[in-house]
Amino acid sequence: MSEEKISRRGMIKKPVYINRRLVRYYWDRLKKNKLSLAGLGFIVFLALLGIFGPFLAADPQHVDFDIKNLPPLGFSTQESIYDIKTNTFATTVNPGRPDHPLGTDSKGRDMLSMLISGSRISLLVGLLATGIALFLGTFLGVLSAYLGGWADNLLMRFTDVMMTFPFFLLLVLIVFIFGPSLTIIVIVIGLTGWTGAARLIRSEALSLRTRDFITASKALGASDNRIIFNHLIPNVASLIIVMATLSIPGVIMAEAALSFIGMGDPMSTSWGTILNTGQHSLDTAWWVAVEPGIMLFLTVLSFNFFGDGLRDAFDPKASV
Amino acid sequence: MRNYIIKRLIYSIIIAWGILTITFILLRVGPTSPVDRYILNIAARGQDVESVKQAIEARYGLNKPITEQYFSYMANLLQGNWGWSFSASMPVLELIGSHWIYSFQLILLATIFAIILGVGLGMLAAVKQNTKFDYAASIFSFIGISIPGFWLGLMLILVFAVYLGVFKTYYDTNYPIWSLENLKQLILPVMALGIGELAGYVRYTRSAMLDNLRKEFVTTARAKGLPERTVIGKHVLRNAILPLVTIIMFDLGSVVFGGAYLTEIVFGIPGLGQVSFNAIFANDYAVVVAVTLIGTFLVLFINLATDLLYTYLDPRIRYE
Amino acid sequence: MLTGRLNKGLAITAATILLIVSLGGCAAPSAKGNFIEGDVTGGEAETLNYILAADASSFGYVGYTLESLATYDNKFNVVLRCLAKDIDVSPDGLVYTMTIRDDLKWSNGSQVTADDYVYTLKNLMFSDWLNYNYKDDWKEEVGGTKVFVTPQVVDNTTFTITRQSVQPEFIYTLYNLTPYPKYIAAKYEGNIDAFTQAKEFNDLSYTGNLGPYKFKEWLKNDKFVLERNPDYFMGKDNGAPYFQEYTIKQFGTSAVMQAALEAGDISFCGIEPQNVSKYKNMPRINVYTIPTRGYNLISYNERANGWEGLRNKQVRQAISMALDKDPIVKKIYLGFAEPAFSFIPPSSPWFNDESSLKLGVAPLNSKDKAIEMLKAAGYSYGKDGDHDVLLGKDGKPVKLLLVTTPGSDVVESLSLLIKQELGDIGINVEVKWVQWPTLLRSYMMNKVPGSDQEPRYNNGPQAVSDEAWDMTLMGHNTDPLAPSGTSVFYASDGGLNSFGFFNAKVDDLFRRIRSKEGLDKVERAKMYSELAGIISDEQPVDFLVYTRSNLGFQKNVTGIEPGVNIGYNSYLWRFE
Amino acid sequence: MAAKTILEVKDLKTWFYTRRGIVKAVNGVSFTLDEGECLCLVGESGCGKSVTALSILRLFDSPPGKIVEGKVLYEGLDLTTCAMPLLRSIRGKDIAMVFQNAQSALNPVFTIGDQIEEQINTHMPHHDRNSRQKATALLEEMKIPEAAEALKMYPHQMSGGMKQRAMIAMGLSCDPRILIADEPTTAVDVTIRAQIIYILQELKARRNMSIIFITHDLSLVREIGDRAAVVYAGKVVEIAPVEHILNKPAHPYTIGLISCLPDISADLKRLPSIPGNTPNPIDIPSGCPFHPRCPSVMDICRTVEPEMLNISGVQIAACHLYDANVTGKR
Repeated sequence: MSEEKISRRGMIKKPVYINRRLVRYYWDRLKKNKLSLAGLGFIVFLALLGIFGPFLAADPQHVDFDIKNLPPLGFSTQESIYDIKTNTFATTVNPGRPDHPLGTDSKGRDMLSMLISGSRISLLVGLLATGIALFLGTFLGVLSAYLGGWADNLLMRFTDVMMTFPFFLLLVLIVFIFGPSLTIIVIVIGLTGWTGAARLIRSEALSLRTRDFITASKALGASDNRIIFNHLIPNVASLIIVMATLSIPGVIMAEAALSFIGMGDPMSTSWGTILNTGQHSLDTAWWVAVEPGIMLFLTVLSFNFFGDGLRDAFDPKASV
Repeated sequence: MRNYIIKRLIYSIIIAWGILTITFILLRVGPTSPVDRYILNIAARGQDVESVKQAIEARYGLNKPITEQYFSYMANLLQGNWGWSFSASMPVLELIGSHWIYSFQLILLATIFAIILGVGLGMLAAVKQNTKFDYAASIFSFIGISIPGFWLGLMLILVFAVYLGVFKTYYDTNYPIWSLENLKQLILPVMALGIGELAGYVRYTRSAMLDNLRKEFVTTARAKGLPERTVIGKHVLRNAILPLVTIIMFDLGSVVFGGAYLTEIVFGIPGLGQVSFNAIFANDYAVVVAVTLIGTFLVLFINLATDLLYTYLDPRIRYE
Repeated sequence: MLTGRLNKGLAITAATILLIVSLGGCAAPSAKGNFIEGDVTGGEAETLNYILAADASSFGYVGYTLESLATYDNKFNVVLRCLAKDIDVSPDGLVYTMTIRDDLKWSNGSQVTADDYVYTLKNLMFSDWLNYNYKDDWKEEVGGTKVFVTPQVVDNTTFTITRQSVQPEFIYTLYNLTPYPKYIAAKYEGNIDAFTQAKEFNDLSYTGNLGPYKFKEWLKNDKFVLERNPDYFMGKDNGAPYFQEYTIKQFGTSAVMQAALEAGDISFCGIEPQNVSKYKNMPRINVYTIPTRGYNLISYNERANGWEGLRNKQVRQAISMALDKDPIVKKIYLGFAEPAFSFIPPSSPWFNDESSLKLGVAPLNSKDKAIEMLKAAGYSYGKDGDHDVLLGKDGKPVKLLLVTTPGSDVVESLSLLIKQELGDIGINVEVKWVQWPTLLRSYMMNKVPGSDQEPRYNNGPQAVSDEAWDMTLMGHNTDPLAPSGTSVFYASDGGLNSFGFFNAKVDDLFRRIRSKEGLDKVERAKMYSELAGIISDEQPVDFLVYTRSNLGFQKNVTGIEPGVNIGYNSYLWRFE
Repeated sequence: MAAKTILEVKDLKTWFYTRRGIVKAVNGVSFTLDEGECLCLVGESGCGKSVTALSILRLFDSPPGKIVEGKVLYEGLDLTTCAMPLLRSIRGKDIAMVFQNAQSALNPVFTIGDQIEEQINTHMPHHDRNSRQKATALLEEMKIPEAAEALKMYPHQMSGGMKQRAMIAMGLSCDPRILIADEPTTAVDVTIRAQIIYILQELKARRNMSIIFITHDLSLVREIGDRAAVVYAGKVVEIAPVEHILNKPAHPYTIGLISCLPDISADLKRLPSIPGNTPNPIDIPSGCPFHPRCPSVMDICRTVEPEMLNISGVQIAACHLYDANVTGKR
């Protein structure tokens, strides 16, 4: 009971995100969910890796064909080189090496460095595309709810069209036509991914619109802009944060899937592109397919854990 | 009710038309040409690339103005002529006709697998709330949601086909659709495709069941002396299923055009996903548009079916 | 299903054996089993109505049901198929006389006649409505315009083709000729849509006794299934072919395909270099290493939007010299390749090992020498940190852009290796991967700036592409019998001369090879040697390596003659 | 005349083990119910009367709820420990319940007919063919017009009063010997309430059925009850025939309740309150749980919990005021 009072008062007075008491309160709730904390921990770790990793790890683009297809530490592989003149093979045994603990790919690039570089790409794509999608979604959702009438109708019908579009097919189509670059991928995912957010924000905004404090603001002569930015947006902020956390894994997976089928940005090393090459060497270099998948899995899992905890923390009805 | 259906159908057709037009324009206005991929081959035969390109484009009517191509395509479509696939050299409908079953069986089995296991596990988890089983199911569902299906597919192939040799590494179309061998070779693809949905259903079922388990009518049902299996299996489930239906139907739409394609790629299943993506790379707009259109109608049909199913499942809902 | 089919095959075999025994005849091998060939998706054919096809696989698929006039064995000797005797060329090299067998039948039982061939040429391939993709093969330049050659029916089994100019390599085009049935094609003549969609052409139901197999089923991007043609004209005496079915199966990745070979699910597929030794050691599998017609090359952009140094032969030579071919062979192809110096592959009868300048192998693989040559060409070195870097004429470090397509491990590896090797002589290479359509449109197509030209791959010496580039990396292949087809790349008017190589001597040699002079095979060989010499000296491109391919067969498949044209006798292959 | 005792609740304790502590919702309730008698359980909301009702048939959520002590004897059978199948055969058949809010107590996705017939079919499997007739008859008995049509209706299609009557019809469908009605009139308006009370009175008379009527509304107690038990903080503090409770209440809490009643026929949503708050069931005051609010509180009340004292043979109350040992009076 008292919790709701706090949050409601907090919302009326100033935007949620700068209310320290509120942040403190949500943090306390979040802290009780251990899995969520673990998820947050991994995400922070990944972000640090993405930011500082390139200074610590070897250059992920450094090629050394002498050590290609090196297995992870503890495994060993064979390589045979054919002599066209004598029709014989010279076979060498390559055990995993401590300087490449996770092995190397078919070009002798260090898997560890590539995975670190991949974490940067994945997070970047996830954050940027989600950012675009949520910005658009929030904007259109609030607009739709606030304008009402035919404008609302039109916007929602447009949302329907976008929602019905076979998303992945559209993604492949556009990337095929405009060429695969991270920019295109981010923009396309962002421009197509806003529909869910728009709907949710709209319905939330609609329910808020009838709440007393908005009516009160209106009565006090607040302008529309003021109401939208000072009241509606802060009020849906928690919703947006939760949605962001829960949409990022989807975006990361979409980018990985796209790269996996060979439509990724060839100029950058993402987990999906590594997986793509790994798929072709499944029989000879399994680790190239296994390792990026594990990273992808752990990342998505972390975001899901964290997002879930966040949602519970923000939801006054959920018991903690 | 009838009016509602008619309204929805008209609305669906408008959405489908919109999607058709967007797809057509993307493919035909983009800079890519169906001749692109043959250029080196044409050159290797000592031909002038440009004249061959013109010959091919003239043959398929691709040299006409885009508006003319669009209107003639639309006119044909309205007469039930879905066009000719120049990349597969057969009528588009025939192409779809010979491939749809491979997607359909995969999606159908994966959906059944996900619904039965997912709803079952979710129910058990709800009934045994806060037991070890519940926690295990919850962790499992987080893992299932977070694991990229295409990567899981690769790992399943790696372990079960490459290393253990229990399954073939590829999908063999020589087995008749209705044979045990076919069912057996679908086990891995169905697992890879269904795991995400399954995990989602566990979560949604559990929470929907818990929501309804707390409702008063459950106490009423128990007070009536009904056996627990009737209370859970009939009274609670029937109410919990309402939100589930929306989610399952929505998932079905996204499975058709997301996961299924990736699964088809990984396991080499010649379904519609493969067909449409090969068509994209061949710039074969008739196929891409047709598959998109069919997919769109499918999604719209699923939406309508969801609504109608709802009126059946929830007597409180009536459409005007 | 698979076992069921095998059993059925065995049952038929048993019946055939009984029949033969009762006749007491000779011991012709019997047909059995389903031969499954593995292929990696992407190699799927486009159409069985092959006259419309632009890809290579379509001709390959149809080839199982429809023999051409002749083919070649592994040493490029002509092996007759539909021809009754070899093509007769008039002494002046202008009239070709073809005599076909008299036992060739269409599916309706009617004889395949010279008229069918002439009809195919005149009414289909030379027609305006059909727009045959390869009509240039059948044209010659007379008085500045391109005109078609003249086919003529002589009698039921004989027809001639008359040219106005001599083209010694035209005969190879003739050997590849296959006919369309006039009695069907006439129905669709003039209507391209009807012709394209004609059922008979798309299910190959007209092929009669013309091929070892008949079309059975085609599931796009999955399998192409043929069944034994008991009437095959080459099988009259020996009962060939010996497989009940022949299937071409598409796989998503070669890893999966090779695993299927290992498991015995398929009969034959290509083996990746890294797996060869493993598969060679398998008791049930034979791996044959054969030469191919393919090679990789780097082209140097000599147009105005490339680095100016690349317009200097000395610089091109220096760069090619710095690119040692040995590590390419060993590290990327694991030995299954040999250094390349010209566009003529070693398997070609026109290959001459002596004529080319062998840049990139000892002794011409010295990086120091390459640096000296660059300095001799007027370039100097400076310092960038502790690296020596080549400075351009403007005094800034040289940075070259290598543009290529992603998706192939070999191409990706090659470009990264090139970047590394050129780094050693102080040239900073930036590798840029773009998708194929982008490569074509933004880098290969060009036009004269400011003009209203349609972009083409070669719009003359003044034309440049939209985006600047310095090098591209590609895989090419040359027809070993008629290498002059590569003039599209190296002649001044070559339609794919996108890198802007203009050399009058080369143009002249290409012209002379395809003229009366070339009729004399010794002369032609000399001219090819000279051409290879000039091109290897001019280095418009750096030929990297000729590739070898490795083919894995189940050991119980016999009758194979490994070689560059390994499939030429595939109708005689059988299961032990 | 002494009617036969059909149900006896002895020192029943139902506690809920939550994260915040043990909620002692029912903390030692005892009463008896005679055949054909209507016993009212009266008390403020949260006092534990509803949980008591649920505890009789073990219908509370378990976990967290648990019967930690006491017995519920139905015809000598202890319902708190008997096997589940046996209990199930009693639920709805011998002892039926009618809930406060028919809107949420009826399953929204099944028709009224389905829900009534389901119960009949469960307990009288051989009734199959005429379960529909029986259901119709029941609705008619509840004075629902066009009963056959009403059976085909979904709860949301009915008015509040109809739903509540349908609910009662459902409770009666297997001719139970005891009907537990948990505030069946709270959610309906005055006229409907009168109807329902009338129906219950009639039923009791006609079927010789015992009723446990749970309410916070003393005016209803007068209309329907034979005896009344006043519940406070999970305990029965006074139990007596209705006229005793209303006219000469013994326990200070009962006195408080009665005095708060301005006009017994008025429709009140809530009882006018006695000063102070109802005790927190996690932290029930020591001694007499009412002592913090009691106008006549004594020292002993704060430490010693009073026992049930026989006041006038039929009137029993738990208050130290009536303990001769404590007060010296009487």
